[in-house]
Amino acid sequence: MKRRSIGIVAALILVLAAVSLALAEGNARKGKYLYRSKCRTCHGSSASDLSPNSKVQADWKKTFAKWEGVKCAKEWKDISPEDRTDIYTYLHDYAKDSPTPAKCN
Amino acid sequence: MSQKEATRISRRAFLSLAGATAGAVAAAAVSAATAPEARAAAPAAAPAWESRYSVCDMCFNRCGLIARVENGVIVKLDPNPRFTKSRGMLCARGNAGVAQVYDPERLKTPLLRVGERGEGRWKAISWDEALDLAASKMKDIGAKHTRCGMLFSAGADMQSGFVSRFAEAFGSFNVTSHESLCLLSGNRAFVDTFGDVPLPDVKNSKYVILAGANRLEALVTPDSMDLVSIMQKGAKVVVLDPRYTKSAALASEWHPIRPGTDMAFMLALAHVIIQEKLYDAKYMAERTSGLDRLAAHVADKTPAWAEGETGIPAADIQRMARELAAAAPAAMVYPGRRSSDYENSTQIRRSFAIVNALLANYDRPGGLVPARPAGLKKAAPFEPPWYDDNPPGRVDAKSVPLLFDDEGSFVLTREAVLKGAPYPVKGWFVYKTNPMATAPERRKTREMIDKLDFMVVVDIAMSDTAWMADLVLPAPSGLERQDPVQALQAGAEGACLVWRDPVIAPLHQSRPVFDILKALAGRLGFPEAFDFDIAGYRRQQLAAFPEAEAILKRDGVFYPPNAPLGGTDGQPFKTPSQKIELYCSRYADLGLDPLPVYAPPKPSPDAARNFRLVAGRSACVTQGSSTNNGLLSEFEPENTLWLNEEAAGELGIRQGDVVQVQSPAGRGELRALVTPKIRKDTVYMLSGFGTLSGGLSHTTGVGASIVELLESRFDAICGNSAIHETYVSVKKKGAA
Amino acid sequence: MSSDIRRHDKSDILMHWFNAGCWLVLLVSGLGLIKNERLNPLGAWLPDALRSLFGGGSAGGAALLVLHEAAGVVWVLGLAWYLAVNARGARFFLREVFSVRPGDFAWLARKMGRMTLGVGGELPPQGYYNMGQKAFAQASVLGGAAIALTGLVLLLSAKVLPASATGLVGWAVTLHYLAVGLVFAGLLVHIYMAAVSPEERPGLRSMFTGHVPEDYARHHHGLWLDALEKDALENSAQDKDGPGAGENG
Amino acid sequence: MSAQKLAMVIDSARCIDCKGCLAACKQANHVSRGTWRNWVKEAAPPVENGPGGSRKLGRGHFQPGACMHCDEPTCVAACPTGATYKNAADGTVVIDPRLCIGCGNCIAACPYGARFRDPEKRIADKCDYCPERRAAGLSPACVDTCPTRARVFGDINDPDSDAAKLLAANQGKVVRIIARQKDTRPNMYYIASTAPQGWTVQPADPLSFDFLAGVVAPAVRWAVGLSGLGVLVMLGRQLMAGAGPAAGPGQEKKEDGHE
Repeated sequence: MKRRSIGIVAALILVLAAVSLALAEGNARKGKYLYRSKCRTCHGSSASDLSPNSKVQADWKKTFAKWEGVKCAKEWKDISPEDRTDIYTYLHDYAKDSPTPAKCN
Repeated sequence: MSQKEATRISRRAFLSLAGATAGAVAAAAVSAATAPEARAAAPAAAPAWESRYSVCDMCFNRCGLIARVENGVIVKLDPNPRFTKSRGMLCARGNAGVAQVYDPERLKTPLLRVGERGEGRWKAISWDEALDLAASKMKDIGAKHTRCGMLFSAGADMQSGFVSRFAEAFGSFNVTSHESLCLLSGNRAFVDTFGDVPLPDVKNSKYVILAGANRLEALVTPDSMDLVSIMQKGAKVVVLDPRYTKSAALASEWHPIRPGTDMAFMLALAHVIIQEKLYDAKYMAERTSGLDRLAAHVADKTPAWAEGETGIPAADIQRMARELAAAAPAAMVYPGRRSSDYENSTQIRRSFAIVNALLANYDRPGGLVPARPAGLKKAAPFEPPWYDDNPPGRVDAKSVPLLFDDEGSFVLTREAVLKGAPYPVKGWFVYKTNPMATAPERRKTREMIDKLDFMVVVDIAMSDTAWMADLVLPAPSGLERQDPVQALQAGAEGACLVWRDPVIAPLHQSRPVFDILKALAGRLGFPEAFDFDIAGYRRQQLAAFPEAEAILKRDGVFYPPNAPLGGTDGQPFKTPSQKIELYCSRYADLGLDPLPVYAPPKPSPDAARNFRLVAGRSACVTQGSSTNNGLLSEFEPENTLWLNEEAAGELGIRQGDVVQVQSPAGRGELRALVTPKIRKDTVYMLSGFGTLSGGLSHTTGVGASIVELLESRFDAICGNSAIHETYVSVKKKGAA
Repeated sequence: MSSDIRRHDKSDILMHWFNAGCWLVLLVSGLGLIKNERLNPLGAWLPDALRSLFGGGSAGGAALLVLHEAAGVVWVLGLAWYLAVNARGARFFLREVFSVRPGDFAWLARKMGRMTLGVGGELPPQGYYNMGQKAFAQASVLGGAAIALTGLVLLLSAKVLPASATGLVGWAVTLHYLAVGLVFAGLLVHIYMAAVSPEERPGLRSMFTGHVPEDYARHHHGLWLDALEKDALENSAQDKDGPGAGENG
Repeated sequence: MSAQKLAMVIDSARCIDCKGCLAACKQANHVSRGTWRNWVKEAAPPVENGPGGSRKLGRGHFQPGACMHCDEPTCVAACPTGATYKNAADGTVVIDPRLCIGCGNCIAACPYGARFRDPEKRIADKCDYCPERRAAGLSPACVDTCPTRARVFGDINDPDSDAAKLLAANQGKVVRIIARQKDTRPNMYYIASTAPQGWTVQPADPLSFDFLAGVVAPAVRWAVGLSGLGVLVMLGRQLMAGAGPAAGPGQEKKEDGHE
């Protein structure tokens, strides 16, 4: 009995620690706002249609690790690092293989 | 003597029946004209009605229907034969849609509370007053408590999406849906196993295990109809349920499983399938991950072990595992819908998902099939604002490891509002959902409402939730509305599209929630978020199908081109490993059990509370939303407590006695239904009775409220309400 | 010959023919409403024929029922009106009809014997009504009351009475049928005696004129005439009881 | 060609007791609260041996039904006005609401309990296979709405109808529910299974109707007959005695002498 409750506490601590592993650190909600205002202006109309669902988490991670290489790197320069983290968090946390995939229709 | 007579009659009746067998077909050829009293009646005239398509609004299934309208009055609702998702049917509730429209107790005007909460004193006010008031209260709350100080809750409705849109435009993250009181545990488990929530293709299945799903009473189209059809064609349907439901009665096999032990059954199935190598080894290697770990995990989960847990004989479990595997991939453990049973429901449903994975039935006829894209376009895009003063997330965020961000958890949101932490929530906008009657521990919902500065409810009737509000706004029924296009999924047949046009003008002063939200958006300074009408919205939704509008008008339903099954073959699953995760790596990362670990159901902490209370459905009512319906209340006039006959005998309770039921959450009094149709350790009652509202004459003061009794437990992983965790005591009223 | 004696006043005459007319309509329409193998008095052709006269099939039956109900209401209201405007006459009528004298039964037996078989003894003298008339009138009054009451039940059945009233309605049907049947049996004799049999010609005439010849009165209603003459001698004033009895022609 | 014979063929094994047919019927036919034109009966589930000597309920069965539109309807025989009759055109047993006087004879006369007196319409009511809907080319409401297609309807004299096809496909398996007390030759056909059984009742005439048909009607016939006979005899004597007015009054005159 006692061992079990210790187990639960341990699990809870692990959970709190692990959330950061599964989810990125920025503010996904602000990221969604920023993504819509800064990226969606082109992506979906003049540029390729992009949404979190377009890639798996690993791909988003790769993309953002080397963002200087993307086609629209010129536009990315105007985005502050904090904002970029938020956008990354949004795209990553709602990626195709995320725990909460963004819904399509 | 009369009893003797009756026995004799039935025996004789049986004999004449047997005799009739041979004669019946011959008799069919005899002309009626030989009857002596026969005369011809004048042929009846066809009714002078107009027929208009709509979509049923009596539950979430959205069955296509044809409204027969005479002189502006709906006289009958008939099924739309072109609507194949429902197999062209309309159930008792659908038929009772007319009674809902013309319910004399419908809300007629905006009402402002003038007495104490729950006292029932209201003042009719104009729409302008009502909207001005709501807008100014919401503005005040936003200014004082940040925009997230407003909570938005919407039920399953074709306009509910507009409520979420409004919340986003207003700036609040706090949206809850009915789903967290219903099915999210199952969704969680399947997303974490398959990467999506597949649908059962019952129609083509040869073997279906319904574990707890009462699909012949809790109707889901087309699954319920298809279950009957496939059984007639020789498919096997196994029901596990502590209650002899109608599904149990008609199933090929029924096992009165000990409540809370479904996972033991599933692990034993997995044990047999793996032990006897009844799976498709190539498929498992290519498409799944973690088979070895699963095999080790279930190595000791033998049928004999499971028999001890579930009460189902080991030989039966072994046989079912073999039968299931033999029928695979046209076989399934039905994923279920209402899945909010236990605190470990996500893990229980994971065990369902794992057995399905072992059957290699994903995207196969008769198995579990992915929802097919319906091709609807996003309509009326807008730029939601950002408020830097807002808190970082939902009020219930991070209270469990894997909350669905769009749905949240009502139970956990309620806890947060009660605590005022992590931040205060002081306003509540409710559309067509009724937590006072659907969320466990009604007392707590009541206390939550007391914490609020302002609560507005938009609904068609004075629900218990509306009864507690400050402002109540009358909505029209689905039949009086124009609604956007919605995609519906029907197993292997894929998606179909429906919309609604009003079949009659809105009654009384009712206004659709879209109009209400649009008016509020204007008053609150973000009219651009609702700068469209529904007709235009629908045109944008259907941009990919220029022919759809005409077809929807002609047929009441539009079938977009659907890809055949098997389209996901070779495609990665939307999981971190890109495979079906028998072993859930995400859970491992989060410190959760990566394989479902069985724990026997917790015994009652109180010896006096020796019955587990389970919830369930009748095919005649949709929880609390239709028990007050004038027609349906004839089928379910009151709820009773199902009590096993042996247990009743021990308690001295006879048929129809009023019993007192008590739990830590509350108490209730209702009549006992003494029956062999339930296990001795379990009691059951229907929801939707024992209401509080003065606008529900068929249910207020009638029966007992299940949410008064249920404790507010929740799923440890996704926060879904866990409604089978409550033990109750039962005694005859007046007994010591 | 002798002078006429006043026997019926205008309301009596009106009432008689009103009653007769209603009976005709009600009987015919009523016959058209009975349609059942075990009840049809003359076979199914009769209701079928009547229904076809009234529009055929169900519609004809329905029309007959409406007519029957309307006529029934008119009939009951007419009787009620008569009771109200000529209460004295009604009282006289009822007293006369229900007062049976010792010789009456002998009269009836002998009369029936004489009329049918041609045998029977001397007929004792009769009052304002003879026993045959009295018997038919009694049946008409009692039967009429039963018909009116049961008819009212049937009229209200599908309009007012609750679902539990089927027992009452069923018995109303039975009694309605019985009462009409019995009165109708008497009616045949009444019509024969009054309209066909030559001996009652003056009686038939009096149902139009109100008067009977003194001879006729003496022969047929001797006791009545005796009483009239006695009254006239005693107070040579108007008789208080007999309707118009004092107005000797 | 012979007239239609409308009938219902019920595959009761498909019935899930969802009560869709009951609700549809009520709505289509304005049947008053508390009364029903159709039904679903539930068979008491068999008790079987479960694990460890326990008892377990076996396979259940539901039986949809309604007026069986019999070929020898006891209700028709009991109706005093012909309001209830067999429609020669389509074989249905119908009620003419305009002729029904609410006597209730037909209710007791039905062995299936298919009839009731509607508390609001105050007359006998029962299933009529929705004639208005049929006129509009639709199935009866219960059939149209049935989620599992347990109720099938059609003209069984027409081999192309759904009902006739279902009958033909199940030849030898078709049963009817026949009251022990009286075979009214019902036109409701069940495929294979009809549990529960033994629920039919003795078709009985109310005492008032038995008395009417058995005692009153013959008595009235006798009374009217006798009276008619008497009139005929009197008429005969009158005619035989000669056309002159002498006969009758002459006799009367003799009596005058008495006075």
